[in-house]
Order: sequence, then C-alpha cells, then structure tokens
Amino acid sequence: MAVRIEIREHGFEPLAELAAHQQALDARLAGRYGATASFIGTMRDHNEGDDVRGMRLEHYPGMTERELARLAEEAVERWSLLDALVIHRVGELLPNDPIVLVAVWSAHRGAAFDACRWIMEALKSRAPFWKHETLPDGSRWVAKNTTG
Amino acid sequence: MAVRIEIREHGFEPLAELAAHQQALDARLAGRYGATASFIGTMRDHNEGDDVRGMRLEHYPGMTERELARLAEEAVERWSLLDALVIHRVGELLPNDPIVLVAVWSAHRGAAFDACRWIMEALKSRAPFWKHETLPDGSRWVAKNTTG
Amino acid sequence: MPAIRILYFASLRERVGRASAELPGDDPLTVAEAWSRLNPALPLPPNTLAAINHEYVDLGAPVRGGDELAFFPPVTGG
Amino acid sequence: MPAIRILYFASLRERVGRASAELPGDDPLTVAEAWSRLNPALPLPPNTLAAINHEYVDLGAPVRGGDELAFFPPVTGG
Repeated sequence: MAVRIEIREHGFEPLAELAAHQQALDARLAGRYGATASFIGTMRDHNEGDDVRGMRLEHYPGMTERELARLAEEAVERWSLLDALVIHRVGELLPNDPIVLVAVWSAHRGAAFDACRWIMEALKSRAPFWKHETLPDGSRWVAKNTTG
Repeated sequence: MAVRIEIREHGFEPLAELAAHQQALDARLAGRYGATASFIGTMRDHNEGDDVRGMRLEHYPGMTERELARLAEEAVERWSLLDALVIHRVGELLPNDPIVLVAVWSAHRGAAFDACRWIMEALKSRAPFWKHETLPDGSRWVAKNTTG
Repeated sequence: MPAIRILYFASLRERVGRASAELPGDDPLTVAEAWSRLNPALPLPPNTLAAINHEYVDLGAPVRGGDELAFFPPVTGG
Repeated sequence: MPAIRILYFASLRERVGRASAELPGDDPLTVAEAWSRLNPALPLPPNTLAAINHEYVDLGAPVRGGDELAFFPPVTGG
C-alpha cells in the first residue's frame, strides 16, 4: 500500500506532479497497473451565478493531513489500489488555479474509476477545508459543497 | 463543443499530451472549467493469470476514428463537456506502454467523472480495436473485454 | 456498378485466411448472404460484428455496390 | 491537569470573534458544554462540526484536559 498526501500553500501543476509521481512509482510498479484515474479540480471564475475574482482556502493544519490520509488509505484498502496521490491547495487562489489533484493506480479500470471518485466525494464531505470567495462587490464563505 | 481524437502508431506520453492539450485549451476556456477527469490505460505484464510479454493492437483504420469521434461527441453533448481528448495506441506494445488516454473538461465534477467513464466503456464496447497477446509460450487474441 | 469490398479483421481474418475480398456490386445482398457467398464452408461465427461504410449494421442489412463491408470479432481495445 | 485548547475555523471563527480559547482541564465536560461555557450568548449554530484531537466527534463526546477541541462549519474543499 502506498499513499501520498500533500497540502500546498503555493500554486502547483497537477500534471507535472502526476508525471513525477508516476515516474517514481514505475520503479516499483511498472507492468502491474493497467489503470490510472485522476481528477483535477480547478478554480472557476463563476459560482452559483456570480463572478468570482479570487478565493482563499483555509484549512485545519494537522487534521487535514490526517483526514486525507485516512480516506486515501480507506480507498486503497477497499479497492486494492496499487498507489494513490492527493494534493490540495490552501491559501490565496485566482481563477484557473488548480485546487486539488486525486490520482489512483490499480490493476483494473473499475477500481480506479470507483476509487478516484470516492476519494473526491469523501474529501469534499470530510476534509477540513473552507472556501472564502471574493466577488466583484464583496466576499462570502461558500456555505456548502454541492453533491457530485 | 470540442473533441480531439487521435490514433497513434508509436509510443506516446499521456501526461505530456494532457499537459499540452490543456495548455492550448486554457486560451479558450481558462476559468470556465472546474473539473478535469482523465483515465490512462496501460499495458500490464499479466492478464487472466498469465504472463504477457508483448501485445499487438490492430484496428480498422477509418472506422476507428469515426467511432471514437462519435462517442466522444455523444459524451460532450450529453454532459455539456467543454472539451474531450481521446488518444489510442495501435501497433506493437510492451508492458507498461500506455494504451489509451481519455480526458474530459467540464464545469462540475459529476459530469466529468460520468463522461470520462462512459467514454472508456463505450470505447471498449464499440471502437474497432483488437488485442493480440504474446505469452511466454505462444500467442492469443484477447477474446472479450471485461466489464468495467 | 462498382464491386462490394469486404474486409476481415483480427482472429476472423486469420480464420478466413485473408484480409479482404470482393463481390460483384450488381446483385442485391444482405450482410449474411455476402458472408455465405464468400465463405460457403464456414458458418458465420457467433458474436461476429459487421459494419458497412464504418457503421455497425445488423446481419440482415442490405449491401450495395461500392460499399465497404467489414466482418470482425468482438472488439478488445482500451 | 493541562488545559483544553479550543479552535474555531472559517465563518465560525468570524462569528465567535476569535480563533482560539482555553478551558480548564480539570472539569469533566462534553463538546456541547464546552461550547456553551465559552459562548453563553451564542447558541451552537446548526450543522457545526466538532473534532477532538483531529477526529470528528459528536456534540455529546467528553473533552478532557490536554485535548484540542475544534469547532467549524460544513467543509467546502475540493
């Protein structure tokens, strides 16, 4: 079992992270995985009908990492994943900035699809992050995540 | 609506393709998409309990491109995707070689997850590709795709 | 009238022993009839798929002169 | 006995007007009691989540000296 969890305080490139992680993983797992599913969440310039100029992502240091590791490990166990990677931004973001990367590796595609989606939904309901949006005429806390 | 379909006769790097495609797409769509889901299928060194040394991927030139474009466009329509990319290898492959990349971009994650998986399943049941495996003591056509 | 061009793929090509064939185009035929005219000694294997001009068709679909008719086993890409 | 350390996050921190607080650790308390002792004028907002030492807990869970107790609104990451 392998799981890598990271909280990033500055901008990151999900596809470069994914490529680097996969290269490292190939030393161990080349030929064993047939399926890689990944999800990238990106900041949009609109939300619930309003223009959004910027966003601040707060979190609960310590608990965040613990919760993310717990849910990724739960997914690894449940779907017999070969590896999983979760990277999540915090701090000040602008539209088009990456927010989150979830990637999983498994022998077969069903497990990869299921696990990647499950990790994202579990992250959205359990990991202690909070979004504060800057609008053209003020700011607001995002009250609730929509269902996926 | 945008869809890019490619058949590749030589090795390709899915994550580099994805990064280049996304960079081009950002000129048009930055800030509009919140979700990118992708799937990479990779050749394993084992299948149905046997070691696999190599694989030849045949296809039906002309029909393959048409069928892939049709199913990607169907997904774009059905889930209001902002973009979709499908790249599929043909020819001689070795274990750990990428076989297929499917990536989709949408405003919300539910559509991205659904569409990416649907394209992969539709590709597996409709696109005219055939796998011929080289085993340690012979070779065989893969008779049937497993369900995802 | 141009001929009907027939293509075989993958294991079906190996079974039939060739990759392509032709039939005269001036004779009305269904997909199944085209198969049995070309392969009288080999019943169409179950699960065989057929396409005319790159579109999936049923075995009862009509084939016309100038068409490209393909026969192939279940697909296994991805 | 070490104190209980209390943390507030996001909109709840703004509502309470501070990020952290302390309670003496030698007094047996539940999560809900810790809230009302610290914020007697502010009923616990509905949907508030609580964690003790980084683990989600119910409002009836016991808090002990040395614990880190956090209150926060529904999470909105990802």
